[in-house]
Amino acid sequence: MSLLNAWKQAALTSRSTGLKHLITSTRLVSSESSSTPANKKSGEIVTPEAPRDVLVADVISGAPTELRHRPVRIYQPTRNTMQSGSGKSERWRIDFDILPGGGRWENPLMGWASSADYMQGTRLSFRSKEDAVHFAEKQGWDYYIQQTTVKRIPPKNYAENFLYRPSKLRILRTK
Amino acid sequence: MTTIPSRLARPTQLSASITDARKRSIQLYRDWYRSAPEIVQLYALNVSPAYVRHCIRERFEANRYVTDQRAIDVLLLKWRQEYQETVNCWKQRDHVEGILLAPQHRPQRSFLQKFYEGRDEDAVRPAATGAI
Amino acid sequence: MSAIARLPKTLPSRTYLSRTFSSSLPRKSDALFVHRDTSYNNPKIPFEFSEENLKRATEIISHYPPQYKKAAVIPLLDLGQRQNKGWTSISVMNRVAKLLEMPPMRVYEVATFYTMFNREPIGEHFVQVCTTTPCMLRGSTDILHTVCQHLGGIKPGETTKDRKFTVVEVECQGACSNAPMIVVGDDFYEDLTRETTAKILDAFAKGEKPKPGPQSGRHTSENSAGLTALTSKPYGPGQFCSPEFQ
Amino acid sequence: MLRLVSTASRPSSAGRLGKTAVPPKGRRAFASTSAKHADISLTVDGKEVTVPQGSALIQACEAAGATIPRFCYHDRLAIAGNCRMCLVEVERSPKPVASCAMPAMPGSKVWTNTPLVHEAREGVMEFLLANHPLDCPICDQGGECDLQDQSMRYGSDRSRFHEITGKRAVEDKNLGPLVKTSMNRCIQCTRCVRFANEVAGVEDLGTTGRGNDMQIGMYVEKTMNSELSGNVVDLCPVGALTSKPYAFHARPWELKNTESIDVTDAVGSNIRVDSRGVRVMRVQPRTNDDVNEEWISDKARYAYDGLTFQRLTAPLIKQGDRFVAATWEEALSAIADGLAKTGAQGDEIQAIAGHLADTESLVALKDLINCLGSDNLATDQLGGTAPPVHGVDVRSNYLFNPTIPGIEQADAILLVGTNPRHEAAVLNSRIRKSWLHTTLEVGFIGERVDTAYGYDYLGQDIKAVQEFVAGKGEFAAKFKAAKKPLIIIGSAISEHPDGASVYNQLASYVQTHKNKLLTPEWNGFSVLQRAASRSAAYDIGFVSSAKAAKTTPKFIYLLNADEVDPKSISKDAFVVYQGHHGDLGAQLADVCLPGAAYTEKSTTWVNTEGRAQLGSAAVPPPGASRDDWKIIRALSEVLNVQLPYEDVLALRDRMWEISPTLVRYDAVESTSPDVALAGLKVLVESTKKAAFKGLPFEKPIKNFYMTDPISRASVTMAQCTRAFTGDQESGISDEKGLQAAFA
Repeated sequence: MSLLNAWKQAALTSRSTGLKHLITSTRLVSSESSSTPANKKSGEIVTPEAPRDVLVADVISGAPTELRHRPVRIYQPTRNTMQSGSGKSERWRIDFDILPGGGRWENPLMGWASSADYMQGTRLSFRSKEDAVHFAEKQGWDYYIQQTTVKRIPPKNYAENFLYRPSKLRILRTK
Repeated sequence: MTTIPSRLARPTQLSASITDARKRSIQLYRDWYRSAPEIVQLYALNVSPAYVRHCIRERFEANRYVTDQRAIDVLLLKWRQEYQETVNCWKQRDHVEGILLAPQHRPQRSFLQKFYEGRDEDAVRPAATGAI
Repeated sequence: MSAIARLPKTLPSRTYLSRTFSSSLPRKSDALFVHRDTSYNNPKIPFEFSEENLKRATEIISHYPPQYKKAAVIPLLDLGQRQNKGWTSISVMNRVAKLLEMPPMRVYEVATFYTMFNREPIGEHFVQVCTTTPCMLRGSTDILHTVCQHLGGIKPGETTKDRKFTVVEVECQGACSNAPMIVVGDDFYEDLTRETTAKILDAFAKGEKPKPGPQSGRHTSENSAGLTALTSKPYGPGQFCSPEFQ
Repeated sequence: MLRLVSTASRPSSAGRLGKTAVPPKGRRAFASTSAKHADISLTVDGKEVTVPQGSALIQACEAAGATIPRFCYHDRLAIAGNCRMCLVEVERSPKPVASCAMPAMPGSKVWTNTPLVHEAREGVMEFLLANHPLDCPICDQGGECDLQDQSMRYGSDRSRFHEITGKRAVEDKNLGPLVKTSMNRCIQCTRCVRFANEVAGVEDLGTTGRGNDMQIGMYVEKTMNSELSGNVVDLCPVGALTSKPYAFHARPWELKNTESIDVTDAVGSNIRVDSRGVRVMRVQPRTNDDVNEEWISDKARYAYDGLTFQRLTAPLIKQGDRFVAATWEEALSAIADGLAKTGAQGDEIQAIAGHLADTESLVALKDLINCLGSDNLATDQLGGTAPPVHGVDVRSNYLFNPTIPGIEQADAILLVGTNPRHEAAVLNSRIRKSWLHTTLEVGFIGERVDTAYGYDYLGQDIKAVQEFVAGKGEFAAKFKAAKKPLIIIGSAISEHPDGASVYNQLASYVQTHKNKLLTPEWNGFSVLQRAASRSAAYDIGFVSSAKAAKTTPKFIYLLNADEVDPKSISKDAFVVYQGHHGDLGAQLADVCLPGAAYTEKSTTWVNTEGRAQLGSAAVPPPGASRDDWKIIRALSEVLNVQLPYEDVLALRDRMWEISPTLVRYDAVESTSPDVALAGLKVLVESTKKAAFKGLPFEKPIKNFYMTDPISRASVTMAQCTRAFTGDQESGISDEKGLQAAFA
């Protein structure tokens, strides 16, 4: 981690103040992410995660340097409301914001969408947030973690349909 | 022009320490530096050896702050390979001119220029738009 | 399904010019479970409970806790149906909904669920022929045939042209020991034969009301061949008891 | 963008619906199943789980990570128990058990994946498929259909059962221009019926008939008139109810999903924009229990087709009486020339922020106007040029303080001059939910409307407010007795001539009853905004000073402002319009600058609670349109007052400087009671002398379906307007209408 930051701080000294904030916040986010998941039960033995060794992959990957300046979003896609299955919503996903300028246009001949953005179709998915963060850090991408929303479903009971209510009924239940 | 495949080949090597890595990178740089005139001659480039050296220097400077020894090893390997390919004339002229000696820095453009052009910010310039 | 076969079909017939894609035949429901505005059945036709019925309705509603007024929906719909010449028009349903402070749809749900609510006009005499297994074994098919023929060759679910009779097939009415049977209005006519059926219908046609119950001379559902048990005089009090109780 | 999102400030779990209506007296003992506090534990598939008592078995199974197939059960609807797909095996139960209708029992052993369960579900599936048409290839649900999904596992490839007479055929219903029906596909799960009945509050949908002939519909010919009707499309587990505007347009697997934020109202509903190529194909809700649960309004869902019509795609300069397309360079210099020509100085330069302005561009515009020496910043509403009555110094004076999930805790709500049903449809469904399940009492002051829940009508003008404050009337007494009372003031009140005195009355009421209305746990004073940009505008102080408000502007910059009164703009003023649609604002302009719509930019939106959320771009802006803040930044350079930010991150740093809440995404930071009280004090002081005329409060939204340039350009919304806001006279339908029903 410190390695990465040292490199970043040095390499990007020329950038604007905005980026300094950015780096700090990146560090903050990732340090937070390394804490243990909150929903562990108290009885369980929590093994601390092994410190992740971040290899600076972007200097040796040969990926264009432009990529380094494109913030990625790390998030857990929400369940598709059209379906009751929760598929795809357990994984963490990294994707890139579209480019307003050269992102997509309609091909004048066929009407298909063309794109100058080689990352527009890229969508990476990871088992955990930590994996995603690790990958983004390794690639030197600035990232933004979108928090997962907490689902709050009250206990439900079939018998509630038939509960006697002493005051005026506010709903007439049906099937 | 025929070459011996093993010419300039080096076995893969892991640096023992950061000092070792430093020594090896200086050695690599020195090799590149010394063969600059040869590269110019070999590919009949229309530039001076000093320019080649300048470009090489730029490439090395870009990675000056890499401190991860594993990354340095990979970089050393890659650039050693590159060196071998270049000096053995396994490349075409375009590879050398267009990639190795291509200028790294784009001209600075003001916000307004970029805005008028309708391109995205420099940092996120899509490669295929072809704009420099 | 035969029970709800009584409603005349109002679906306009469509001619399909194009080839249909599905290979299996679509099966349309016998009865229409949506309301279509017609000249005789639309929400603009007013319906109001008569004073006497309103009194009865209030009485029925008072049986239930005030917040559960909705429980009175079935008796009230029945009341409305009786007042509205034997059928429950959309106006009747709306009136009941208003009276019970229910959303109208909750009343429609009830009215369409129960087959005894007729949602299309019926004739003066509503003839329901039971064709469930016990009646069928005793010849209800014949009875149904007789009824239909006797009323001028109408089919089950149809009304005679003079709008005097509507015939429908129904499921078991619980009078199996006197099978076959028909229900006209609220009365059961049991132990039918072709002849007695015709007689009953004739009587209704003339405006008379034949005596309900078994038409075979039976009193109730006793053995038609005479009793085989309990033939002797029942013993009186004290008989067969110890002398001190005699 | 890369700002740390604090989880600590999230409101903890609010309103459990478990606390059903339990009035103090006359409660029968056997109805006490609603007291749910203890946890119970049971074993699901050999795994021990602990769930709150009173949970359904299906919830326990889910908690154990077992996936239970279901059609009728839905997390946010009442349990019906009619599809029988969720059968599981319970130890010592002779038959499989429908897990949704069965309460979880302590110590029971449940298996969800045994041969018995599998066979039972296969049987159910076979019956469901017996009458289900095999039209997946032409069905819009294909690819995201529960029946399709589950038949992959539980369906057999052929049926042992055939109706001799053919498959059941059910006539399609006409539910209006939004929901397309194909009733043959219906499996009678009644999710739509329950949704309409419970959530939407339109009790028109029901089931008619019985048995095999049962069908879903309205019985009478009627359209489903609800501002939430689009959600039944999501709920339908099969393709019986599908989206009409989206019909046959795309398949789910072709779409790129972008998670974003809705801007058609101030709730900031979380949405997912599904796009293909450069077009937005549909908008889906995204579950977020803190904001919109699982619903979005029809406007949010269906107004997207307005994004393709009447767009401004190139900068336009007015020459004579027509617009001529120009380059950006020409347009920006035309503005510079125009500004110079009018000679506008200081406060004569005015900026008006519209409903759909994003926070980034608001900040940039405010900075620009301030740099030009003006303080004349207005919001696009009636009287928006004057400083707002509630002031903007304290956030709690203009935000929805108890937060949206907090509504479920309120036990008395007073609505003043607002119709939440149209101003914040999703929020309204929360009030209805609470009204249904608790003993919530609602009071209403304003123009009478159908709110989908019952209310005590107190009056329609300030007199009613005064009487309420004085404690007269039944509702005032109920409100006083309430534990967590809530006052919701509509955004239209601050536009009303009597607004100042209404605020005065209510703020002093809150002050006197602060032990209940303003405690560390509860802030019962709230303002319901209706425009997506308004909270952000107030947060950054996008309001004019009293002095500036009196100046007649000579140079007017309309940022997405389309509600402005053309008469208020003087003839010689130079008007610049920046926005994405050629709506009213563009007609008034001398120069039009094409901006990006909300699906085309990744920007910050602050909702009525003060919750900052980050939208993201799904498709690129059309033509020569640019990100809004970049336009302002570029203009600033042309006007020689260069703004100090070059990229969006630097701009967000500037936002951070103005108010850190603007970049603390997804979190609501509540105002402390002391600060809120101080704010109220200022409010009371400043409005002390306010006079009132006693004019009735009118609802600000006359037509729910058309409130902003996007929805006004939308064909679907136009159809809705025709279908739902016209007269709904039901009478004898002609033959034509009858035919239409069959089509």
